[in-house]
Amino acid sequence: DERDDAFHAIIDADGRIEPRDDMPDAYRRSLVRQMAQHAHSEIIGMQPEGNWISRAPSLRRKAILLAKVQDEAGHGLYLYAAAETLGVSRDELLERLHSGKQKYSSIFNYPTLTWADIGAIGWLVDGAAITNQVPLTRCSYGPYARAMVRICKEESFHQRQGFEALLALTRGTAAQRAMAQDALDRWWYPSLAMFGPPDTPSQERTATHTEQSMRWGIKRFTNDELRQKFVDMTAPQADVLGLRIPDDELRWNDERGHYDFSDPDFDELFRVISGDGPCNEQRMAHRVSAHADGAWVREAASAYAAKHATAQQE
Amino acid sequence: DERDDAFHAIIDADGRIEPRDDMPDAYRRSLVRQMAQHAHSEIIGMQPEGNWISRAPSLRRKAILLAKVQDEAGHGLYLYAAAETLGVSRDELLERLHSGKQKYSSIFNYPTLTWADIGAIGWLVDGAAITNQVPLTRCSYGPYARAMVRICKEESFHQRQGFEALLALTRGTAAQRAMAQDALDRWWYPSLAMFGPPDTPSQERTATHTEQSMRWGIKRFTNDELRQKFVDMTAPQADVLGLRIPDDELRWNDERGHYDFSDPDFDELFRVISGDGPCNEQRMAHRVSAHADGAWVREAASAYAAKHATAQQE
Amino acid sequence: VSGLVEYTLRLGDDALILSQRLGEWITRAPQLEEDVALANIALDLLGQARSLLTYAGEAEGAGRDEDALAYWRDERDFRNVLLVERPNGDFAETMARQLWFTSYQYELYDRLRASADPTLAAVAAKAVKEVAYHRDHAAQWVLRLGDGTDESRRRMQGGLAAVAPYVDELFDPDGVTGGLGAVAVDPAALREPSERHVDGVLDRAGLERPPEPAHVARGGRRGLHTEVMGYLLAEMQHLHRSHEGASW
Amino acid sequence: VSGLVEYTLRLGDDALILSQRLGEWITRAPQLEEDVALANIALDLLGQARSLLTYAGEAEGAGRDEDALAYWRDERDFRNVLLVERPNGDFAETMARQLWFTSYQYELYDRLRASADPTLAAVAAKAVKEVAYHRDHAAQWVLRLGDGTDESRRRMQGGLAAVAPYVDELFDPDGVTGGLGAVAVDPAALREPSERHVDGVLDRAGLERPPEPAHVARGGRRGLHTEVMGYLLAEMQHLHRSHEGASW
Amino acid sequence: MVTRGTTTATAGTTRTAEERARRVAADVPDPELPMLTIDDLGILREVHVDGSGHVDVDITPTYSGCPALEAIRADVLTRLDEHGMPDATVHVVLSPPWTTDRISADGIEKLRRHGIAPPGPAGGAHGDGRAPVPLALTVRCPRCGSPDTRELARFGSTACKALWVCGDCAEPFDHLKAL
Repeated sequence: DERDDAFHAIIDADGRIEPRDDMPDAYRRSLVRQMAQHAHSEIIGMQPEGNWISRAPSLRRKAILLAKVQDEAGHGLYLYAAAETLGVSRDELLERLHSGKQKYSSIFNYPTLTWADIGAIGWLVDGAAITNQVPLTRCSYGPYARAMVRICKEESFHQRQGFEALLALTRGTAAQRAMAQDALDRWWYPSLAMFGPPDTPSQERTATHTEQSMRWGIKRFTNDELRQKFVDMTAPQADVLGLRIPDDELRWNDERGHYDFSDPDFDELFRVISGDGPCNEQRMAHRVSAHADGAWVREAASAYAAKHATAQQE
Repeated sequence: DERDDAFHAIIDADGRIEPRDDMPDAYRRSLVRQMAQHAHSEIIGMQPEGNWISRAPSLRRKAILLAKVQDEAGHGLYLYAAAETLGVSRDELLERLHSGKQKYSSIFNYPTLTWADIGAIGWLVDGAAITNQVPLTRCSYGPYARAMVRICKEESFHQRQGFEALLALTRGTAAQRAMAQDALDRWWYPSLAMFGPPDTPSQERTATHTEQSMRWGIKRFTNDELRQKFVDMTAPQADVLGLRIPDDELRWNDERGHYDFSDPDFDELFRVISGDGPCNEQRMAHRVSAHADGAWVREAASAYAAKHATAQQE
Repeated sequence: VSGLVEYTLRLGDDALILSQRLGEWITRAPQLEEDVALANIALDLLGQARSLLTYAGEAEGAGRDEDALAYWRDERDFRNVLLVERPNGDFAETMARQLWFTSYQYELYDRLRASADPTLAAVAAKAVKEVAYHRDHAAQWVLRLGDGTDESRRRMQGGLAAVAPYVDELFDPDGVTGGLGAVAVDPAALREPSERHVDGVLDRAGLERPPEPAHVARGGRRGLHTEVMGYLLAEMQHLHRSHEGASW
Repeated sequence: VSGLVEYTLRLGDDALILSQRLGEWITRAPQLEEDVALANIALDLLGQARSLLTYAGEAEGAGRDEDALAYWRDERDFRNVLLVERPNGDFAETMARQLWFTSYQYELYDRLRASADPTLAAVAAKAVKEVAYHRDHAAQWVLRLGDGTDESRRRMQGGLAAVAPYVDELFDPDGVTGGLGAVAVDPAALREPSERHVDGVLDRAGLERPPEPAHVARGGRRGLHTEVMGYLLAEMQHLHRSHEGASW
Repeated sequence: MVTRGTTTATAGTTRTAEERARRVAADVPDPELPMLTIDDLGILREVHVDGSGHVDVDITPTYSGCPALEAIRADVLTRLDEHGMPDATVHVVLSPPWTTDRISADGIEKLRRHGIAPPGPAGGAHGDGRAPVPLALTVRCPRCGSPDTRELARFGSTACKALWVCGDCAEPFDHLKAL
């Protein structure tokens, strides 16, 4: 119909869909799911890092970590607000998170076992997130694209701080260097898995899903393209750090102009997504209990607001 | 009457009153109060020491501390059972503790701030307790006297271990020595206060109470006599440790054949007894919440016992 | 230890330990806005603590930097008031603590801007603006909880009672501040304006001042802390102390 | 690290960390008898841990004693199963953990008495009698809670479900035990008798085996712990590490 | 932690010295049950004196975590020193494990006299090492001898004791558990 045509005209011209524009239901649903998952990832992602705030090894690092976790909460807020432009409330989205209907990035189902994990998360996980998100600054949905601009800037800063935190370790004592290498060993493949399953045509549903998203301009590159970008960016940084990426296949391929590397264990990825990760239960239990414990506070705030709105009207 | 005469005949002959003997109500009430306070002190006293089990600085010290706290729980159990021979149940006594009707030794309302406090409690607090309790092994009430025999033996071992723990510190590093002296500085006067108010005739109610208890053979020495015994025993031990008792008046008096010393601040003692101590509220809240949290367990145990008693009868 | 060092450590330790406690709220706050707000306040306090501890180390002249002072002092050497080391309790108790502490700290920094010591004056001038926000944040929540639901009112009243024994210590005068003349601010002088602010908030919230507590807790300024402090420090210091001499 | 050292550390760390957790119950138990019993069990485990860590240090030959191994290893070097580091939960969850762990440990020590290594055999012969009491203690409570009140039954069932993801790791076979021949006991061989004992207790208590958990947690034997472990170690090690080289 | 074999003393002087050393060590009281010696309790194992006069004493803990062992070690060394045998080592041996069967007849009688109900035989229950926790069916009150007693707490103040109470004289008492 006419409204569909208007929508497709904007998409085809690489323009921006805005909240009040007409859009197909499937587009809206897809966006809601994607933005919600992104928002959920920001707030669940606070847990593995928040785990080290009280134990940070210097006041400077404690301040950097506090600021970073604060940013993530802020990103979560911002993204829920952006999703609300699509007509779905934060409460609804949180309810879908808590009931397990919506997911968050599986990377946060791994534990932070040492301080070096904080550096590794900044360097690798934020690095992968940025690789995923920079193309989304050109996403077809205006509010999401603009959110991505802002968030990517802050995440680049986080990535740099993560890298520096690891650099301090690799230039430090033998124990610190070992800690850094151990963190890289544990976080490397989970980070590669952040780009999702491979682009094999055999997995048709996923491929179709990706294709549709790319047609709509809410995905700009395939999973494997993004994964390659990430490895190409990260491998030389590991050299600067003096750390060894735990992949015997990893080497520069002059012909391709890219690094060759081994894929992560996608079976593990699917297992972790479907609940069988080291921290799935812990992360959800923590999140749900914080939400439940805070219910009386939110109720009080609503009651207060209602009373005073009434009072003003009287 | 005749029963009173029998009771007094036993008391006058320095014999033992046994559970099934007749005894005046006032004697029974006095004993219940004294034994209950003693039992309460054992279980509340576990808190300041239990505070360091998880943080003990060596596995050997951790084992010694665990064993000691276990002993105290065991003494509490034993004393409640001994008090039950007077016709009052443990539940009733705990209820009186939790409601604040019965007291425990005020010494446990001070916090354990460093590891050295564990040594100081063993040396000083157990030392004072033994000084108080050894005469009670000749107490007129049989079950209490025999409980004291057994408890004093174990507490002597605790006192020795406390002394040794401090000795390890005073023979250790400068930081350890400072820790030991600091603990002595904080625990000295509270330990002296464990013997209660001074024997001045001006405090008539207390004096009368003491006199009555002495006539009944449930107290054998006055507070000041016990306090003197304790100082005479402890002062030379401080010399062995190489620690300074924080009392400028403390010196050997050849004429008296005793150490001279300054009294503790009895006003503080009364304040702490009446609730104004650093940890009164904390100790009671901890105790009451452990009891409340465990209610469902005790109920389950009772229900199980009842079911299986019924089942056996059927 | 000079009076200036001692005084600066007090200010710095208050900020550091409260920052540590507020940081524990992160990922546990009642709503996402509060994760942000409490992290923000914790970060402001940490910033103040870093400036103050750095300055204390310089004034001491023994080569101790902010980390040496934060990570290598033992419990008996920390100078914070007991109020800031209290466990967070529920959100109402945390807000009760925030109401009192920010009221005190605001009045303190406001006067310390005029300190004869230029560093303390500069730290205070910057911090007072941050604390104005913290104070407002606490007041807003006390209003909402006091005038929200029955449960929130009950909890808020409970929070006020729980922190009551720890309030007086904020205003304890002693020789250290007295001996510093125009460098320091007499804590006793902060009582009246702080109480006025708190009373004003409680009035508006329809809350009652809790009854006088049976015990007034003090001792933090002399390093006599509560039993929770050792656990807080063990967690905070363990990693740093495990790698003596390392840089991070 | 030799297989013997690795194996002995596993046994020692299981005992040490569970002892640490059980020690947390003291002054918090549901009744005084349990303060005594849990302290007693914690003490037995600590004694086993001390013998085992001492022997691991001797076998390693690098001069590390029990304290060096307990206090100076970092999280990634601890070899205990994840089950023993779990927070205590309520009394039912602690008893569920005790039921599984004592069933496992009893069967383990019973076989280890015949170890080709005389020290391990001696430790096991001594410890098996203690663990018999621990196992009985756990069974008695699971019976009482399972067959007590509705609430206790619900909680006991919840406790069993909470520990279920951590049970399998106890019986994981691997190269270390395999390579030690008659010195070690194959953990896989302990599964059947342990499960039989647990099932027997659950049957008598009228309790159900919880459903298969979505995730089976493992990794402790390779030093991959849960996030609670770092806090446990910070608390346990802080004082010792703060005074390097001191004797206590 | 080592299990040491026995060596046969050949010289008569060594045997005499050994007997003397054993008598001295045997007199050391247990720190927690001071009415019993470590010999009464069966904690004292071998005592050897070598040609140079060096004394080796083997002791064994009643349970793995027994923190009194250090005190016993110190007390044995002090006593030997007081009796002119300063050159001594105390070894802790675990094997064979201590059982309550090792308490001497004298020790059993002393326990009873001091109000502690002695253990029943452990051998039956533990003989094959597959140890069901032994049931103490007939613990008699050490004060009045009544069999009407009940267990109050299986774990008592020290690891080896349980707390019982007498139905006749109402008094609580410790019972040393068969181990």
